[in-house]
Formats: sequence, structure tokens, C-alpha cells
Amino acid sequence: MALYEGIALIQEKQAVVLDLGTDYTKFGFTGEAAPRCIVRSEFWSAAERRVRRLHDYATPDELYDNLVHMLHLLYFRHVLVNPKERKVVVVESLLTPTLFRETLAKVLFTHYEVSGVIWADSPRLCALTLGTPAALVINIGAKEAEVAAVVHSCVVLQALVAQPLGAHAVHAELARLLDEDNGATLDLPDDVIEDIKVKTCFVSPLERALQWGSESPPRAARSVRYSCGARGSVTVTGRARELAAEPLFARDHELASLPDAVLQSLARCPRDARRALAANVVLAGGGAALPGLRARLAAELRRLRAQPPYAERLHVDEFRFHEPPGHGNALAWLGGAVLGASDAGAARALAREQYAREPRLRDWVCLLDNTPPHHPHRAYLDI
Amino acid sequence: MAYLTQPDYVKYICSCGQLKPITSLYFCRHCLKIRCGFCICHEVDSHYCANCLENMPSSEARLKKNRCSSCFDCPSCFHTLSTRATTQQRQVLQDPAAGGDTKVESKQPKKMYYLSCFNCRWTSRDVGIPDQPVASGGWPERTNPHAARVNQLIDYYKAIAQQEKQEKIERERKKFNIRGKYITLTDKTGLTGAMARNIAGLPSSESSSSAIANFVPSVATAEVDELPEDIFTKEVNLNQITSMPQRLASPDWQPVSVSRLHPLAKLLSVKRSQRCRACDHNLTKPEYNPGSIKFKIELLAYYHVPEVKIISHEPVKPGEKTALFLKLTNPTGHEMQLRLLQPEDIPPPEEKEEPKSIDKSLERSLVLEKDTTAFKAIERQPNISATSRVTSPGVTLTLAQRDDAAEYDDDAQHDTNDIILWRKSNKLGVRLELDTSAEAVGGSPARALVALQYSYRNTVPPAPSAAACRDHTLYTTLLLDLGTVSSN
Amino acid sequence: MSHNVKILPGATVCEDCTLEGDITIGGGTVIHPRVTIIAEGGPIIIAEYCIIEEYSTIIHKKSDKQENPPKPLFIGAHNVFEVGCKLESPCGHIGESNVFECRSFVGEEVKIGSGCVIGAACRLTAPQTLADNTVIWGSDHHIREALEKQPSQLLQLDFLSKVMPNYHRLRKPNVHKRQPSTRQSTEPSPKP
Amino acid sequence: MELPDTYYNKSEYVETASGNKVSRQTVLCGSQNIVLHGKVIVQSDAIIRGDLANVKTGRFCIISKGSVIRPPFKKFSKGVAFFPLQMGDHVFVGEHTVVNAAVVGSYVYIGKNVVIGRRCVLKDCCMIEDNSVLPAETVVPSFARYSGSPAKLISTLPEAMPDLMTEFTKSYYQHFLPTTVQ
Repeated sequence: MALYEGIALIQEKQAVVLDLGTDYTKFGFTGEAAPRCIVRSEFWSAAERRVRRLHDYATPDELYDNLVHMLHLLYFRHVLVNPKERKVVVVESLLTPTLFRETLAKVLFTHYEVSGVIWADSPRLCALTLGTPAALVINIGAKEAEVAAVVHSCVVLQALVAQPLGAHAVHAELARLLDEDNGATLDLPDDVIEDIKVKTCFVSPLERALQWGSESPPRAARSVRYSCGARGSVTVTGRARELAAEPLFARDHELASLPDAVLQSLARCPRDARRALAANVVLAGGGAALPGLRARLAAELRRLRAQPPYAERLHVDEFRFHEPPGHGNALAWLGGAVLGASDAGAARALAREQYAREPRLRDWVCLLDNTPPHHPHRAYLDI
Repeated sequence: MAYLTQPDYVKYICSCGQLKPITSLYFCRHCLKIRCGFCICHEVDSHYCANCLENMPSSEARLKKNRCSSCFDCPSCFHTLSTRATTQQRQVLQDPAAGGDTKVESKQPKKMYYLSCFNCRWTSRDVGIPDQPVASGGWPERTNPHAARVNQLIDYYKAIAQQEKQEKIERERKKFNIRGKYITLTDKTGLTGAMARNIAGLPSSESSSSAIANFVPSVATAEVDELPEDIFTKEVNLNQITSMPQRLASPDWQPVSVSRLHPLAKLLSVKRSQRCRACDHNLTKPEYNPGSIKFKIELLAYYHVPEVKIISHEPVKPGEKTALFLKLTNPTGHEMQLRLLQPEDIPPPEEKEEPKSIDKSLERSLVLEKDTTAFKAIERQPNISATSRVTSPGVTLTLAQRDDAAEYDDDAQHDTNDIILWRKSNKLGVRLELDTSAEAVGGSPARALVALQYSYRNTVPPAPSAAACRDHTLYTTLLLDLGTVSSN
Repeated sequence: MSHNVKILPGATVCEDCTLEGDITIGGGTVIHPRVTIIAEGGPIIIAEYCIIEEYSTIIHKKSDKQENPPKPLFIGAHNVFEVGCKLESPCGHIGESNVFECRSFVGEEVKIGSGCVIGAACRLTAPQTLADNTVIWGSDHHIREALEKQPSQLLQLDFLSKVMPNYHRLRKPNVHKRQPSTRQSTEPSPKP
Repeated sequence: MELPDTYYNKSEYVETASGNKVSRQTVLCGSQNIVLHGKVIVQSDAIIRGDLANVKTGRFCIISKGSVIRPPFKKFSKGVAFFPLQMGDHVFVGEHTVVNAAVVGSYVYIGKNVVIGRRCVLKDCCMIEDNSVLPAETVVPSFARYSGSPAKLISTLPEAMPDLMTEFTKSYYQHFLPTTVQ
């Protein structure tokens, strides 16, 4: 083991950090403060003569092909290095499908012959960028919002809460509001919706949001004429601008809103860690970049904390928010870059030789990996 | 060229099972097999700027983060920026501090340069970047605002890892073999004992480095920035807010306002060389000069494998025999014997290979270990469902070698044959029969499978000890796209 | 072909053009070969120092709610119509110093200010008004506001009005009422 | 698929000694400044502006219907200069395309309805797809395939591009035949 680490120390090539998101892929080198590129997770398919999305796949072979093409694009068009004999830090969600992980491993090891892969989950990486012992990571991605508590670099697994409250939920609501306000089914493409969201939308403060639900709605913000090229133009009303992000905060009977997810996650954490976690909240993911989202979330958390079912269970008095050293959409990536640059990460890489011997990935849901060595059941697992 | 503007009517089956047109296939002269972009290994050969066509050595490219030092892209529309010159009275600049002896010089108009985009008319003046006195370079460089903090973090975690290692070595020396549950758990998750101790406020082990001692964790605040008050009343000017692509083009800054856009140093491009995974020989290797379109090595299927083109065909009807006209071309410099077969007639490839010499076999055994794991994983069964088959005429066709001078004699020879339509230097027009199965559904895509057996003369200078086996019989399978099956 | 075409002195108008209806071409303007200008819905007035390149089409369209007398289509000075662009307008006013890039199309209900750039192959069909210094480019019709007006093409006009008479049959100016004040020096001098 | 034959009216085209086939319905301005290097086809309604500056094409170029080949200009402090336009061998220019480039290399395919902006440089072996727009002063590197407006690199071309273009332009020339019926 010591010998192996010695070899790792004379690391000749700078490793790369890969974060294959649903919408955007972040790719760059370890030790740098920002990814070299943030590009849409799609590539030009010469055979089909169209742009293909990475996550559009029906079969494992299709996923394999997509990954091969995407990585080719990333390595040879954006980052311009040989993948061969170079380590990769893969930033992944804890809820990444097993098929995706395993196919990615296969592509990296057999197709691109990388020398090693460090698998790292995004909550821990986000926490790594803070350097605090505990952090409550709220990652708002394209599809899902994930709330995870990280205590001493360990994810509290039972406190992992994920809800389908990502950027796509906002896009869907915005599309609906636009259709309603323009009195027509606009059927705008995703990138136009995203552009409208980025340029015009914001999250209204709590008081105003409550007013919208009441009898007397507040005076809406200015509406905007958004021109979509040859299609003519669309009116983006103040209502649409303000309410597009409301689905993230809509509480139904299942209490499935974003603030609820945060509080539920806290409630499942060990009692002694809750206060520390609530005092170390960090928002990550591209979906968190909406203006006003942080303020609204803070206000909602402070309000709901005092209400049932959380009031008697939580006992947290204050929520504090971090200002992480990077943009939200690349925060997990940044954590990967930090991890890969410090030797601790390099030592934990799954080496190519090891994978060739036993093509199996560690996974937190697998009993083989999460049973402690002295646990009585361990004996049954070692075959 | 028709290959690029038309759908791929004729696809070859690569040795890895992918279906590709002949133009995107390679031919390894050492394995004598067809390869494609999917099953070969790509490598970065050289870096160059696609705009100024200057080469940049790889080490320099790495240093400059793969960006050209003289070319810039427009941050607004991503088109290349052009340098524009203006003349400026120097006097304007020098006036406040007009010295005695500088006055003579300052009278002359001075050329100043700024960057301008011909596509969207963005200029470096739009964002208040001062004009530069030199035509290239000198533009202000920016560093990531978080770079210092990120370096602190890296140093901190490095120091922890170092300390952890130290502890481990010491522990092993002291034969502390009692591995508690606590240690193993933290070990596995990357959290180190040292860090845990540090967090817990325990005195860290003797050699706590300064990086750890001086590290300050990020501080959270209760205040969060509220929305600006005027957001509800202010008119939105869409032209002042950046779009997502504009933000993501500079991942370090991701500016929200158009006034914060800065010129983007142009990303370099690479020339790639390609290598056969099975034998590690180069299949293509470009010349170093960025403007050159020549290759040092260029083993393309287009130059080694007979090319099949569809001239025309009768509509494909279920259960009927229809005519199919093909053009066969021999691209090699040697005469080629060609037979059309059924795909199942191809003999299975012989895996067994005679070791040619001791060191060769040694090398091969080393290589083999690799390619069985890597190459086999990439291989897959081709998806070939054909509605028709081409009836094999059972004759051997001879194609003359490629002769660049022959193209000037235009007269096509008319061989008397019911298969051969015409013959023109190394090209041959053939008439074949297509047998379509009766089950083919009208309107479904009509595809036909055909296998080729062809003779190939290897021109690689043989190894001195190897037996001079230069003529080979090779096989390949093709899938022809013949539109759709007619419904009647 | 209509004889209602008024060409002011200093204009360079190639003969290989289709000019129909009541058209006035200002001094210093250069019209390249194969240009089509049709004034069917009313007169077209092209001011000074415009460049109209090959295969450009400017049509003053007939419309149902035509006024009587029909309003002219006035095209301001220093406009550049690049190869293959098309301007369809029932009436109105085109400001000055605009650039209509190659193969662009400006439909009937588009009002254009000054200093605008209609990017190559952009098709503006929806009714809209372009503010001064608007730049439109790309298939998605990205819009931005330029810092300053587009630079004038006087230098190019100088060159063209000198060179083109050597190679092309030109239409003679037929109106002599107004004397261009500053550009006299650039009048093509008879070549030896 | 093989290229089908294209027929033209014999009386419409002039064939020169070097094998150039030029339609009479073209506008060749300043023809003394236009050099077509042999076996070049210039189809009807194409405009070549030799009056602005020299235009030179290599062998086996195809200038399709309605396209405009126009030397680009550049502004200097003292005036405007039109640059000569050079085109290599085996270049295809599609219908209704505007070429304002400074240099078009050899083995270049330009689709139809394309706009090539002023002073663009198209290196050898590149392809501009139909309906694309190259803004002024774009440099298109070898083996690049550009598409869109503004055009972007979408993929690379096969290494055999020189041979593909040679084969294409030659067979186009061979299949460009006068109608036999007069």
C-alpha cells in the first residue's frame, strides 16, 4: 500500500475532472479553480446527422456509444489532451443509476484506457470546497434537487432527500405560464425557455409569494417582449417572471417542496449534528443561480422551522448560508478538482489494472461495500 | 463527395461490428482488418490555432491552458475577433503630464488597436477595455477571483493527506494493528483521522503543518442577499443580460451583465493521429504543419478495400427478383480478384497465428493480453437485418489496378458478359440480381446484404525472417440501402 | 422598362439592372449589375451614397390600403445593400447608415431606424421596429445594440465610382437640377 | 450513389480550348481579370466580379447557378482596396451562394445558399454545408465541416477528402453533357 502511494506521488500527468450532468457537462483539470469548459451534454451524431443528447438512450449499447462520442468531444475538442494513461475524477450524484456508472467505467477503462478513476459523490465534493466539518448541501440540478448532509466528509445516507424539483420543473412551469399568458400553445424549444428564464425570471420574496396566493395579488413586475427570431415574439408577463420558480416551493399534502426537503433531511440527521448542519448550508447546482432563490429559501426555512411537523422535532434555531468559492453550477466540479489535486484523492483511485482484474465498482448501496469488516454478517459476504 | 452530401447507401461492417461508410473506415495493413473511428485509439498529435494557423508546442499549450496568445473570440457571438487600427493623437493622453522632451514625439499620430467582431459588431470598447498600442497581445488578463482560496483548500487537503500518511507509517511501525471501526470507516470515505482530530478540536499529532494551522474554514452568514428593490419596477433590457452560452463561455466568471463580457482567448485545435488498438500501429498520422492536408501515414479503407457504389436498382418487391446495378472500384495499385458471396460463406477467421520469430511472438503475447481485454469489450454484434440478398453470380471478377493516366482514355470496354455491364480502367459496372424475401413488408426499409471476397497484396516490407506471404484473400460484408420495399 | 427613373449626377448605375416605376437615385450612390428595384406601389427614393450590390431586390409593394397619392419609400443615405438581399416594403422610411448583409430579407412590416445591421441570411418577417444601432445576426436572430453607428462606406464608393465605368455600361444621369457640393472631385474623370 | 448526368443546352454554353464550360447567361465583369484554369464549369446567372480585382480558379471548379464570386475589400486609412480572390482546384460552389472570400483552397465543397463573408480564408479540404453563413474574416481549417448561421465547426471530414472531391468534380464534369437533340 505504501509502495503504491509512493508511485502515486510521482504523478506525471494532471488528472481531469468530469461531471456529466443532465443538461451541462463540466470538464477540466484538477487543481484549477474553474472547469475548462461547461458545455451542453450533447454531441453531433454524424450517422444520424443531428445533435444527440448524452442522456437519451434506450439500451446499454446506446449509452456506451453516447459516452464514447461525448468523451471524444470533451477530450479532443475542448480540453485537448490524451485520455490514455491519465486519471479521471468522476463527479457523480449518489443517485446515479448503476447502469450509467458501470457503462462509464467501461468506457473510461476499456475505450479510453485511462489509468485510474476516482469516483466521488457531489455532496461530499461540495462540502470539500468549504472546509467546514459539517455542511448541508442543497444541490439543485437539471432534473432533481438533492439535499444531503455531510458530516466530517461522510454523507449521512439516511438523510439524503431528493425531489424532482430541478431546473426542468421551473422550465415546465415557465412554459405553462407563457402559454397561458400568450393564449396559445407556443411549444418553445428548451433552449429558448432556458434563455427566457435566465434573462427574465426571479424568485419572489416570501411575502409576495403569499400575496400571489391570496385574494389580492401584488402588482406584477414589468412584462418583457421576448423576440424569438423568425417565430415572432412572446410576451413574458411579470406574473410568469415571478411565479416560474414557484413549483420549487409549492407545498402539497406530501410536503414535497424544496424547503420541506431540507427540513426533512435535517430531521433525519443525528440530533447532535443538526445545529451544525443548519449553520452551514450551501447551495449548489445550476438551478440555484436564479436571483432571489437563496433569500426565499432562507425565509421559507425560518418560517417552516417553527411549524409542525418540524417545530417539535428539529430544535434548530438558525440557518446560515455559505458563499462558496465558485459558481454554483460548477461547485461539485470544483470539489473534484480540489480532491484530485490533493494526494488523498489520487491514492483512492480505482486503477486500471484493478478494474481489469475485477470489473466492479464500489457502490454505497451494495452490502459488499457498506458492511464494516468486523460486522457479523461480513463473513457471509466474502465469497 | 457524394458520401458527404447523401445518406450512406453502402455501409461496410467494420471488424468491431459497427456499420460505417467506406470513407470513415481505416484498414490496418498489419492486422489486415478494417477498423473504424470507434475501435481505434485516438491521440493528440499537435496543437495549433485554427485561426492564425500557428503551431504551439504541447508544453506551451499546457501552460497557456490550450489557448492562443494572439487570437480572440467574441464573447457575444463567439466569432473570431479582428484587430482594428485607429489613429489617435497622442497629445490627448500626454497632455496632463506634458514634459518638455516628449512633446516632439507626441505630435505624431499614434496607432492604437482594438478588437472588433464582424459578425455582431461587438468591440472591446463596448466594455471599456482601453485600446492597445501593439497589434497583438497586451490585452488585460484576468484571474479567477477564487483562485487563491482554491489553492488554500488544495494545500490544506494535501497537508492533511501528508499527515495521515505519516501517521499510518508510524502506526505500522509501532505495530498498532488494532484497526478500530472508527478508523476504517473514516479511512474508506476519504476522511482522515487527522482531519477528524482536527475537527474535534483535539491536539493534532506533532507535525501539524502550517497549511493546516493557518487554514480558515469558510464562514457562513445568516444574511442572504435579497432581490434588488427595483426588480419589480425596472424595465428589463434583454440586450443587457447575457445568455447562457455567453456565460458558460467563460466558466471562471460567468458574467450576468453584457458589460462584463471580455474577449475570449481562442481555444486551440488539435491534429489527431490514430492507432490500431490490436497491433498499436499508426493508421493515420498527420503532418506537423497546421496548413498541410497531407499525412505521413494514411491507411484508409478507401485506398485498400474495393469500393462498392450503387448505380441504380429496380424497386424492391417482396418475394421477387429485381435487378441491381453496382459499380466496383479497385483503389489499390495491384490487380484484384473479386467474388461476391453470401455473408455466411465467409470462413471464420483463423485465430491461430504462427509465431514468426521469438521476439515478435513475445511482443505479440504482451500485446495480446491487452487487446483481448480492451478490444473484445469494444466489439459488438452488428445489427444487420436484411430483407434481400444479392444472388452470388459465382464468377470471379478481375479488376485492373488503379492507373491515374488511364482516366484520359474514355472509351469503356464492353466485355461480353451478362454480369459485367462495362469496364473502365479500375472500375467495373455489374448487373446483379436481388432476391427479396416474401415476408418483407411494404414500406419497410429495403436492405440487402452482400459479402465480398477480394485478393489483397500487402506492400508492407515483410520482416526479414517471415515467410513472404504477400497475397491475401480477405473478406468484408456490406449492407446496401435500397430505399423502401414497394407495397404491391 | 419605365422611363420614370431619375438618376442624379454622381450616381453610378449599371445598365444590367431592372428598374421599374418611379425611382430616384441620389448622387454618389452605386448600383451594381443585376439589381432589381421595382416601385409598383409608389415611388422609391434612394438618397446619396448608398451601395446596392448584385442580385439585391428592393420592392415598394402594392398594398390594399394604399394612400393617394402613394407614399414614397424613402431610403436614407449611406445604406449598404449587400449581394442578394431583399427589401419589401409597402411604404415607409429606412434610416441611414444601415447594412443589409448578404441574402438578408426584410419583410413588409418592419421599420428600420439608422445604423442597423441586418445579418447575413436573416429573414425578418414578423412586424417589428428596429431601434437605432440594432444588430441582428444568426439563424436565431440574436439582437444586440452596437456602441456606435456603422462606419460609412465613402472610401469604397470612391473606388467603385472610379473603377466601374471602365468595365460596365452605365446609365447616364438624367437630372441636373442639384449639384452635389462635396463629392465633385470624385466624379469619374475620362480615362485616357 | 453515382452522379446522374446533367444536360445543358449546347447553344447556351461556350467551351474553351482548356475545357472550361461557361454559360452565356453569366455576368463575367472584367473578364480580362478572370482566369479559369481549365475544365471549370460556370453555370447560368453566376456573377464573377473580375472588375473589382483578379479572380483565379484552379482546375475542375464548379460554379453553380446564381452564385456570386466577388473579391473582398478592406478599408485602409487611405482608401479601399479590393483583394484578388484565389480558388484552388476541385472546388464546388453551390447554387445561389455568395463567395466574398480572400482564399478558397483546393478540395473545398461549398453548399447552396451559403454566404462566405469578406476576406474569409477557406483552407484546403473543408466543407461548408447548405444555408450556412460564414461571418467576415473567418478562417476555416482543413478537414473542418462548418454548418449553421453563424457557421460553426460541427464535425471533421474524412482523411480521403482530397480524393473524394477530385472524384466528385471530375465525375461532375464528365456527367455535364450537351443535350444530343438539337
